[in-house]
Amino acid sequence: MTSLTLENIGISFGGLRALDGVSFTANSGEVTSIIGPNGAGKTTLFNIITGIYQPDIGKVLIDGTDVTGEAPHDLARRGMARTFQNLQIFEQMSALDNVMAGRHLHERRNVLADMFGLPSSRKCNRESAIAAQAALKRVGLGGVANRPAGDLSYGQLKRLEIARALTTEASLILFDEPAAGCNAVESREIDDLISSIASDGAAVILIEHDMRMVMRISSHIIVLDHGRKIAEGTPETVRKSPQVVEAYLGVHGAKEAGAALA
Amino acid sequence: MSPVLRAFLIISALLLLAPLLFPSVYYYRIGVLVLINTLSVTGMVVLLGYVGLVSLGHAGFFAIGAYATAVLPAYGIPPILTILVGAIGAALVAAFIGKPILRLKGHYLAIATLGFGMLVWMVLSKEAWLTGGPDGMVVESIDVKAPFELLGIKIKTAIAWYWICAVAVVIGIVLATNLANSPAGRAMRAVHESDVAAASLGIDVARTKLTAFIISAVYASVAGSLLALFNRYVTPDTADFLHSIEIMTMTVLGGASSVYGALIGALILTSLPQMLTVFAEYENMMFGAIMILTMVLMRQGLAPAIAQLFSRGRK
Amino acid sequence: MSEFVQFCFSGLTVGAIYASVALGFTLIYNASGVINFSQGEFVVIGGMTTAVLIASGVPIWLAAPIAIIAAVIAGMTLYKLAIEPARGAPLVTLIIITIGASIFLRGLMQTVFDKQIHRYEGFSGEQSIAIFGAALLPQSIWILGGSLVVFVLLVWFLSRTKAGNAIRATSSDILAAKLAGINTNSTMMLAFALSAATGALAGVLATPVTFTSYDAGVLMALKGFAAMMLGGVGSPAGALIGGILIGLIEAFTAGYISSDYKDAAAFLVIFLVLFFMPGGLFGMVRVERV
Amino acid sequence: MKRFLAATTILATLCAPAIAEIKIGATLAITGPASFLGDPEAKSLKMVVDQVNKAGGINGEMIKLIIYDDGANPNKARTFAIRLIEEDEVVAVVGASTSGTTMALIPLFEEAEIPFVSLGGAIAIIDPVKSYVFKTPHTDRMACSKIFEDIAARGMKKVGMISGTGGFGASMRKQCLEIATATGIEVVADETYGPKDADMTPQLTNIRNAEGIQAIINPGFGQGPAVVTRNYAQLGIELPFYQSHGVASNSYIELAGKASEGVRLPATALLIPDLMAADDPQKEVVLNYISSYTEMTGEPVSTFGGYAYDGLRLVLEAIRAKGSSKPKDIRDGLEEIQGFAGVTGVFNFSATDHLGLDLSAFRMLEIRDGGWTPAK
Repeated sequence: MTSLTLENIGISFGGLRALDGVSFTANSGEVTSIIGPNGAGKTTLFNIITGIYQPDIGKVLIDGTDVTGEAPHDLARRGMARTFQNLQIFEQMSALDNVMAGRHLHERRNVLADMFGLPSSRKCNRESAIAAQAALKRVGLGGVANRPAGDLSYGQLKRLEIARALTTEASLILFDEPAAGCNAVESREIDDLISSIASDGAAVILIEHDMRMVMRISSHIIVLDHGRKIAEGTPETVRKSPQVVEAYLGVHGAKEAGAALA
Repeated sequence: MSPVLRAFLIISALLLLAPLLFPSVYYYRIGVLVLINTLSVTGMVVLLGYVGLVSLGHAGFFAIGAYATAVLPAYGIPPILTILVGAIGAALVAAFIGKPILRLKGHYLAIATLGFGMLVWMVLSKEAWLTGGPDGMVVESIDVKAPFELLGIKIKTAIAWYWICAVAVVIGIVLATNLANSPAGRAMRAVHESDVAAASLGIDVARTKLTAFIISAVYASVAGSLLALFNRYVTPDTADFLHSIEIMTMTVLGGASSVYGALIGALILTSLPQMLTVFAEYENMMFGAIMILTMVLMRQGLAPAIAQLFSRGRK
Repeated sequence: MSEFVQFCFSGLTVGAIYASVALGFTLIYNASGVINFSQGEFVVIGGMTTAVLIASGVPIWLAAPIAIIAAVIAGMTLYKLAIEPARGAPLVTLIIITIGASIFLRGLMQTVFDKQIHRYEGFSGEQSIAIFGAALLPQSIWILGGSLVVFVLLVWFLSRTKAGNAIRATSSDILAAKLAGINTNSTMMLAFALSAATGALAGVLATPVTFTSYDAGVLMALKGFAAMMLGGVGSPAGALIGGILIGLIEAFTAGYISSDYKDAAAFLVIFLVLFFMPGGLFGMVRVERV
Repeated sequence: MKRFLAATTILATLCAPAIAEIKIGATLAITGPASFLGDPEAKSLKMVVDQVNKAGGINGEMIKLIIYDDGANPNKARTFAIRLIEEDEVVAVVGASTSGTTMALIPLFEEAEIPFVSLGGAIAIIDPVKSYVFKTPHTDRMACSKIFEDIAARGMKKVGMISGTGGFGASMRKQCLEIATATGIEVVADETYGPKDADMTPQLTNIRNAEGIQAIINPGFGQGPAVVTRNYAQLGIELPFYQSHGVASNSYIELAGKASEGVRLPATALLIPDLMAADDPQKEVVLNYISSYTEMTGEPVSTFGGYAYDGLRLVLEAIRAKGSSKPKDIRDGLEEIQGFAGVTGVFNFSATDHLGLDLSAFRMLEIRDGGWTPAK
């Protein structure tokens, strides 16, 4: 059981308040989504959770332990993984190698053994390859394992990042717009994937613009606007909050939103 | 075939066959210099090619190895052992300075490493009581023919050196290739391409960079020790800024992404000046022009360009 | 007191030369993101050409502009033949190209001129001026003034002129600059030309003090590069302050501590500054967007 | 295999020996930090070869000169030395411009038994004597002796030194410190500067302020001493000022300008051809060298070019005297040379002396009215 708790997170950039008093909890086995208009501070929030930014105030807790300000790789060691809104793919490496890199924490790390090609290092490599293959299959990229990542399509890269995060076996996974730029079919596949990851027991946090997707798979939604949390609850609650609809889509968009959210 | 086996076979074959083209000891000397350079460049491939860090001060590590070999025998350490001591010394120095300076990025890292190389150079030229000052010092020679005579082979010194360095290079390249395809090497390449993504996977970026920095320092140091033993003389030139640039240039010209690039870069830049002597005073101009032209036409370096040529040929 | 002032004069003179070189670096860096390691050769082209012309009877007011024009031509040719065709290449590749260019230019000067050391008389004579018991050469004032003027012109140019704005736009986002209708190629060519002119001017002013020879550029580039890094890449103020600081550190170390390790002291200070300010004194560390 | 054959054919054509040719090699610092030495040296060597070949060669054979530019880098110098020995098959080698490169090459020539006439200054080159190694420049120790002799003669007891950090300056600084101790003169200030530094006023300020200082010595070559001299004038220092033989050239006076007035330095006859006695054995050689060198290059002569000029002429003299161009004979011939007038001095080699010069070849000169005069 893993839970992530944010307490009163706030951060400013050059006097501009990017986040202000944001608190929530995400639990394992659930998909917690963060939604809000562009510039609401969603990705900034992700960067604080994953240790890239330091919050000015507030705390990040994993299972009750204060992890605020820990380095990203230490947070990963605590079982956190993420994908990126602007893809962060290792383009010169093969798809398989990309995912194998995700096995880092499961590998025995001894650089001398690696250089001398000792059996322990090779065994490690084999095991990582098997795990990575499995993860690639799970996201439907089993066929392109040996292609250079740079040759893959955008949709494939999105899934590659998911596979890479998956293969860390993290208990807390953050997805930053995993379906952005994907077509309906791909979107659907990613949906199912994320649901299944959550039902496998991980705590999933999701940023997504595709409302259909958010409403379908989230158990819990947090709505941000201008750096503040303006609503929180089940999809039902959020959907019904007129304040959210207005803040999120503006008055003009409200009608369309009604249609989309219906 | 695994990349390691392939590298081992190709490089060994090249090094075994090369002497067929050597009509005299002079060619063996060039061969040895190419090999010693290949060794330091291989270290640079790990640093620049794997983790993507620029160092303009690697001659500093090269000189640490060279001077360890020159100075230590006077303190009772046998010359062969000085290679190891030098390598450990270089690794410690790299670990010590790497911690603060590897946080720097791009050009800032370049100036910090450059400063390190300059400092080594200064110490070597000013502390004459230990290093002989700017005019350098004599290195105790070792009998490289002995192991061959043990096998019943009579051989000239320079030729013996060629085979010793060839073995060193093959080992160096195999180790570096092993690394490339291992967990640690994958972490390095991941850091190279995106350090945020690497960190998100639990890779300690600073540590990974430091590891590569130390490995490359050890390569340079061993190469330095070999050169000192081979030349039987060292001067602070080994730590010169221009030598650092030379190592860097060989790496980039050959193609930083592969160990083959190390060999090609070292081969070209070591033998080119020998061929250009016919141009007398135009030598420098030719050299500069060739450098520019190669980099403009082959941005990724020679090795990838050659590989492309081969694969196109196969198709 | 008189010692202190003397060390200051020494540091300021030498520092101003480093600063001028660093300003040349800054200009090209701002336009293209490239550190041009052949910047030192522009300085030498300026000094050498002037020296050779003066030696053959050309007056300084004519020799200096000719020298600067020669450097500008070299700078533009360098851009056209070596940098432009390699646009978009990895940064290290570009660095190696500029290093190749520096070797080439050195070879060229060695054949066009000679390997002798050259100098000419200072513009306002050689009689030193006594200030607070210390002696200052009039040429030092020329050098200091020159670097200040270059600095002011550079700041003005980058922030107030259309071409300067184009340079800044090109550096921050080349694609956006292109979309905004900026001819990025001619903008960069302009940056190389101006940078060469800056370097050559430094050479013209400094040669009576520093002397010059075909291979003097290496050290110039090294110090100028160090100055720019100390000040912070891309910042004209950083280049100016960085250069002068390095000059002062060298002079004071030589004067008060040990002349053996004056260059070491400069690098130690750079280490320290970068340790606490990884972007140099005036530089910014860019926050990566992920 | 085909490539191998092609390569050997090319090499064979390149290396095809012409008939009756004496091959002499040189590896010099023509570019790089010591190009100040190597450049005039290379020009002087070419000039000798031209002159000798025009006059019909030596013993009826033409001289072929092979020069490489080692940039004062010992690693490169070694490569070129091996190339000269193995590929070019030279019978003798002149050069290595600096002491550092020379020291790196000595074992090679000793092993190959090829006579090697070094142009480096350090005393370690010929002390202890090595079978195949000779040198033509005065040692830096001799220069220091000469300077301190002069200082002692003027009754001065306390001096300051400012030395270049290059090989030349560092080595000479060490010798001078030793000689100072030996002659009972105290060095009260000991400063250094980098070879390309632009301003040495801080160091000179410290020297000027040293307690009881009576004279300043500046070992170094290249532009450094000229900068030091200008700074010395800028600061208005009026102490007696000694330079080394490293700047014994008119270009020093040109670079240092009026500031060089009154500077003393130990130098060879090369600088004062007109002041030499008519019966001076060196007079003709010196005048010849000066006129042909300036005519060929348009540059003023320097001591360094003179070293190379002497070096090659000594080798040729040995060949002529022995009637053979076998390396062993050249070596023996060199050792037998007596009373050979060169531009640097009159050489008398022996089995125990591979320099062949004594202090008498050094003259203490003073710069007066922009020219050289014997110091009084």
